[in-house]
Amino acid sequence: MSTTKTIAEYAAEYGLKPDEYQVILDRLGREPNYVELGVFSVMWSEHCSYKSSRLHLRKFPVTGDKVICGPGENAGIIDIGEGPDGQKLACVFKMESHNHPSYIEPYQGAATGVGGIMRDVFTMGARPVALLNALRFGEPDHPKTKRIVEGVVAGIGGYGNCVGVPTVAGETNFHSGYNGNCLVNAMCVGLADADKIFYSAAPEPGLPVVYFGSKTGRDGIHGATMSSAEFSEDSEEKRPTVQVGDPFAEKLLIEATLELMASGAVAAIQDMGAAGLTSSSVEMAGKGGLGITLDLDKVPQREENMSAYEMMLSESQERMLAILKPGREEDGYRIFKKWGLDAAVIGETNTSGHIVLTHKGEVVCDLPLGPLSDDAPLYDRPWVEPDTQAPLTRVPVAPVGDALLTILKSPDMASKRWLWEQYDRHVMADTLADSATGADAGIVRVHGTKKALAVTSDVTPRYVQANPYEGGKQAVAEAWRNLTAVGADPIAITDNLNFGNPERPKIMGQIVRAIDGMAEACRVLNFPVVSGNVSLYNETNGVAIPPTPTVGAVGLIEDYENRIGFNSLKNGQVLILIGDTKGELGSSIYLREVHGLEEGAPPPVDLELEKLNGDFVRSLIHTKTAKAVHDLSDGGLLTAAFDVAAASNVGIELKNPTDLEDHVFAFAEDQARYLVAVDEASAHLVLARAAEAGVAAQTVGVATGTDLVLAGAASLSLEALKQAHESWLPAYMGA
Amino acid sequence: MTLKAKVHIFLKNGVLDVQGKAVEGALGGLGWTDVSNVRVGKVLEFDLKASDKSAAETEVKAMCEKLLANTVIESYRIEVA
Amino acid sequence: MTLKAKVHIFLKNGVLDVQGKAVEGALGGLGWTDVSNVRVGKVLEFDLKASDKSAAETEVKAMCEKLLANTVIESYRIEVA
Amino acid sequence: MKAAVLVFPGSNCDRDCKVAVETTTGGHVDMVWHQETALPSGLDLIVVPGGFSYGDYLRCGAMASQSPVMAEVAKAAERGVSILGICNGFQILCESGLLPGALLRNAGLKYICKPIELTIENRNTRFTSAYGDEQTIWMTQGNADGNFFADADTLQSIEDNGQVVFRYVENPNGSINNIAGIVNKAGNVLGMMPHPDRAFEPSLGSADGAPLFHSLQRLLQSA
Ligand SMILES: Nc1ncnc2c1ncn2[C@@H]1O[C@H](COP(=O)(O)OP(=O)(O)O)[C@@H](O)[C@H]1O
Ligand SMILES: [Mg+2]
Repeated sequence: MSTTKTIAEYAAEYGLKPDEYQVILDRLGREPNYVELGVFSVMWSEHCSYKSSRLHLRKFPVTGDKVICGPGENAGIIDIGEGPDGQKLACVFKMESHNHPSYIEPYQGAATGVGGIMRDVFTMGARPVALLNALRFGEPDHPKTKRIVEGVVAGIGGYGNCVGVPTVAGETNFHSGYNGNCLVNAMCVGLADADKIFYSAAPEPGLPVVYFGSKTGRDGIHGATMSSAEFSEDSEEKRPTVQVGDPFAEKLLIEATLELMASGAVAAIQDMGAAGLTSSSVEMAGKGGLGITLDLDKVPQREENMSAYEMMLSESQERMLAILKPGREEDGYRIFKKWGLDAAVIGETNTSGHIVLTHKGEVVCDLPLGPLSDDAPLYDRPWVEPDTQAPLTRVPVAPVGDALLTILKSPDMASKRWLWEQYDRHVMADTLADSATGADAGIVRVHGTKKALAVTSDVTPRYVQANPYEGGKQAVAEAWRNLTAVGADPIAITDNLNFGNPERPKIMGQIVRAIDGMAEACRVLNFPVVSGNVSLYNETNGVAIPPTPTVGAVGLIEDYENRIGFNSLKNGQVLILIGDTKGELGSSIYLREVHGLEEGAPPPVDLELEKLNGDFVRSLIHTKTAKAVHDLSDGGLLTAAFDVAAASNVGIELKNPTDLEDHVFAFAEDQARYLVAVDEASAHLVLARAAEAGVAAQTVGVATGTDLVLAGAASLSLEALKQAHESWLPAYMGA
Repeated sequence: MTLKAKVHIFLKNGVLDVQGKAVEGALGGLGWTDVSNVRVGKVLEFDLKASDKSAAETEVKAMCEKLLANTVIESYRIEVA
Repeated sequence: MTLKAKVHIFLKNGVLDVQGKAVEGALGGLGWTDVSNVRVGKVLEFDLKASDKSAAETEVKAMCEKLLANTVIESYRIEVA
Repeated sequence: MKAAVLVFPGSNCDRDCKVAVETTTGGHVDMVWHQETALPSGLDLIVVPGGFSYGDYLRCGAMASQSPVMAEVAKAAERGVSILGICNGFQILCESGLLPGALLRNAGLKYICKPIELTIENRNTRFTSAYGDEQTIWMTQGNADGNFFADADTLQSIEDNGQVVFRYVENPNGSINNIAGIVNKAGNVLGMMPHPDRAFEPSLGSADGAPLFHSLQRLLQSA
């Protein structure tokens, strides 16, 4: 005989704390049944309720003259001006993590991550036009790392390529801190007409609720599946909880959803993401201040004998829930049939304020919607100031040329060609800059216009680790800088806050301080947060990941002929370094890769200076004075000079005009800096204009020959450097 | 001795078989509507040297666990002859 | 009656089986150097309704010729039970 | 020019092809759903676009080759209408027997997206007549199954008939004889793995695909 647990025991097993469970008992005035408990447990999970972070997320600036829709909906929306026919255009974007699933099953975990974030975007009426991914893997020597890299990259490509959305940018790090928890943060950017945006709130009672997409299976139901209404643990084979992605179904779903929206039949719509049918139905009815009934017998099912609990908690992929306008069911069925999708009217909106589920003729759940959202737990978790690194007291010396070689072939800095060549970067025929281009951001045209979107994702986890507040600022500032460096006006960001266990005060301290820093940077740079995602508990055996608040950012280029990259340097052009170099080497790539030291305060970020320098560089781009632009980040000036030289196929001779020692000048990671190429004839003018604007600027080199030279310190052939830079990842992956 | 091994690899029950679903749809579209429960798997055939059949089976099982199958979502069946 | 069909599809001899080669290389890299002639194929299993076994076989053969196999590069083997 | 672009479930370069044809030729392009049993009349060109028709779940192009519209395409090919299959379109044309050979998994077993250099092997086809005397051209490709294969006899006849139109300068995928694109015997059906539909104006990194469409336009003017 099986052992039967009490509901209270199940509550604990599914992650509800005793006091959370008590709130449920108080609100209901009775014990919930198993299905109801399941609904509470997912709605009040960290993932759905943001209970540990909500309080702090409020610090982000979320409004601005370009913001159409900030956090709270499926994705954020910004105004990008008018299209050719005078229609108002909007850009819809969001970033989301699929860290844990990617560690368990890298291919499917990453693939379904891409699928999930696309649904958040097209559910609002936008056609996805670009994908990005920010990846963090364990150290290369860790036995699991290679398999995870292989699977994650194949999964991202396998999904995005098939759906037909270009993957245009991303970032990839390796660090032992991610050995037990890889991070897969996927971002999707879409385009919509600003007056044809769709939201999830149910507008009125008496409307049909339509399920469409793939059938529901037992995918992703947490833990030991509660396979029967009795909740007995029988000896049934433990089902895999891995969700499998079907990118072909997603492609059909995109087309069907956009066609359904265009037909005018949709009153409200919501994708089924994490917690599937539960969160989608609860949110649609709850946000609309209405009630909803669902007849679970009508749900298209892939497997036999699915229980109500399983249907409500299934995380089967590629599914949508729509509320149609009165009498528009036939439009729906015509479109679903055309695209070969399963569909059924499974319920109706009403004024009850309850969610009522029936299954096999019985009411299996009857919950007031209010408590599900209003009474969701909100924690002001105790936190302490996180550890920070003291300023450096020593900087070991190394020969500059050797150090550069070491840096260029280090896992973090080596070319990621091996991975991004597995991504279709050109489908849709609007990609103007991608991972291969030699530009600081991906650039895609707004189809049929002269406008283009610039997109980037950035964070420097080692800085955040060394000082969460400065590191948080830096992540936002670097994203802003990358958009600036391609000539875009930065508009807004999405974010993905990846941290360890928030119940540990030091980790909570990292979260709080990183958010403080990010919020400050967003305020000063007028760079609001319009969407985001939080991933906590990235921790194995008490070892937390380095704090990794990934920033995904979008900027606008009004006329894409004015875009710029760093692949356009020409022989004879002069290189001007914008921004001041004090010689910041704390927590630098130079220290870590050349000397094995992970120490020192990260470079401070002066946000006013960021703005000043960035605006100046953008003006040089707009006046076509700048001929190539690259921001300075990991590895400092010499690494940036390599990037420019390699992408442009011309050598660079640098000189050190400062008092700093050569290795410091070469590798310092001071912020707010750019390397700008100009014609020789305009160099003095640019310096004069910089002086006028109060921007630090100095001539540091010239494009010439086939070598990368720092006068008196290093001279290396570009070919040899490229070889070092290109060879590490393919060699590691055994390709 | 040299033996012939054959390994069948299928997705575990309950794991969505997107290929099977697609093939079933395509066959249906071509008029074969009487076809159901299509599952698509992989099959590997190879020769291997081993002292005897049971030693070979042990080896092949190890290969499956380590490389050939993704045991998170796939199950496998071995034949050695 | 409902019958169970199984179709094995392999690349023809003379068509380079890159997957087989890759698996062989990977197995070798893990120390299984005694493995040779690795071939990777597909296997489809499904139920179908037919009046009898031979009618079923005829149907499955037609499915293979029309859709399941590309006879320019692949050969197939049918089992019906 | 009057052109049609086919749309299968899972096609994802259908719009790209439409825009490429319109931009380069000023022609009119209709999108034709795979279930159609008739094509628009008076077509000069049918484009079978890239993508992942039916997810490419069984074999690339296999299921699409069986759709109703392909029977019409076969008839049009018979009548001499120009037919261009790009990437998945090439696979579909091979699967449907309108072109010889087959496309196997890339030798490296990976999807490869990168710009690729091609030689034009036959400048006398209706798809290549507008190319000048450039030695090689560049366009991007993106596929996992672009490894062209034909048995020895077929290959011999393809070569002998001048049916090889494009060859890779550096073979990315194991393709036999470095073949990147071929025409049928009659010369009116072209299949190619690289994407002229992503290389038709300089901002896309290459405009080397444009002359292909110009060639087809020239054919109409000369007719
Ligand atoms: N996971 C990835 N997916 C796509 N592109 C990537 C990925 N990782 C790195 N890249 C690309 O490689 C290039 C170099 O990356 P990175 O060194 O992080 O750039 P930066 O320091 O300028 O932000 C960029 O074009 C980036 O978009
Ligand atoms: Mg950059």
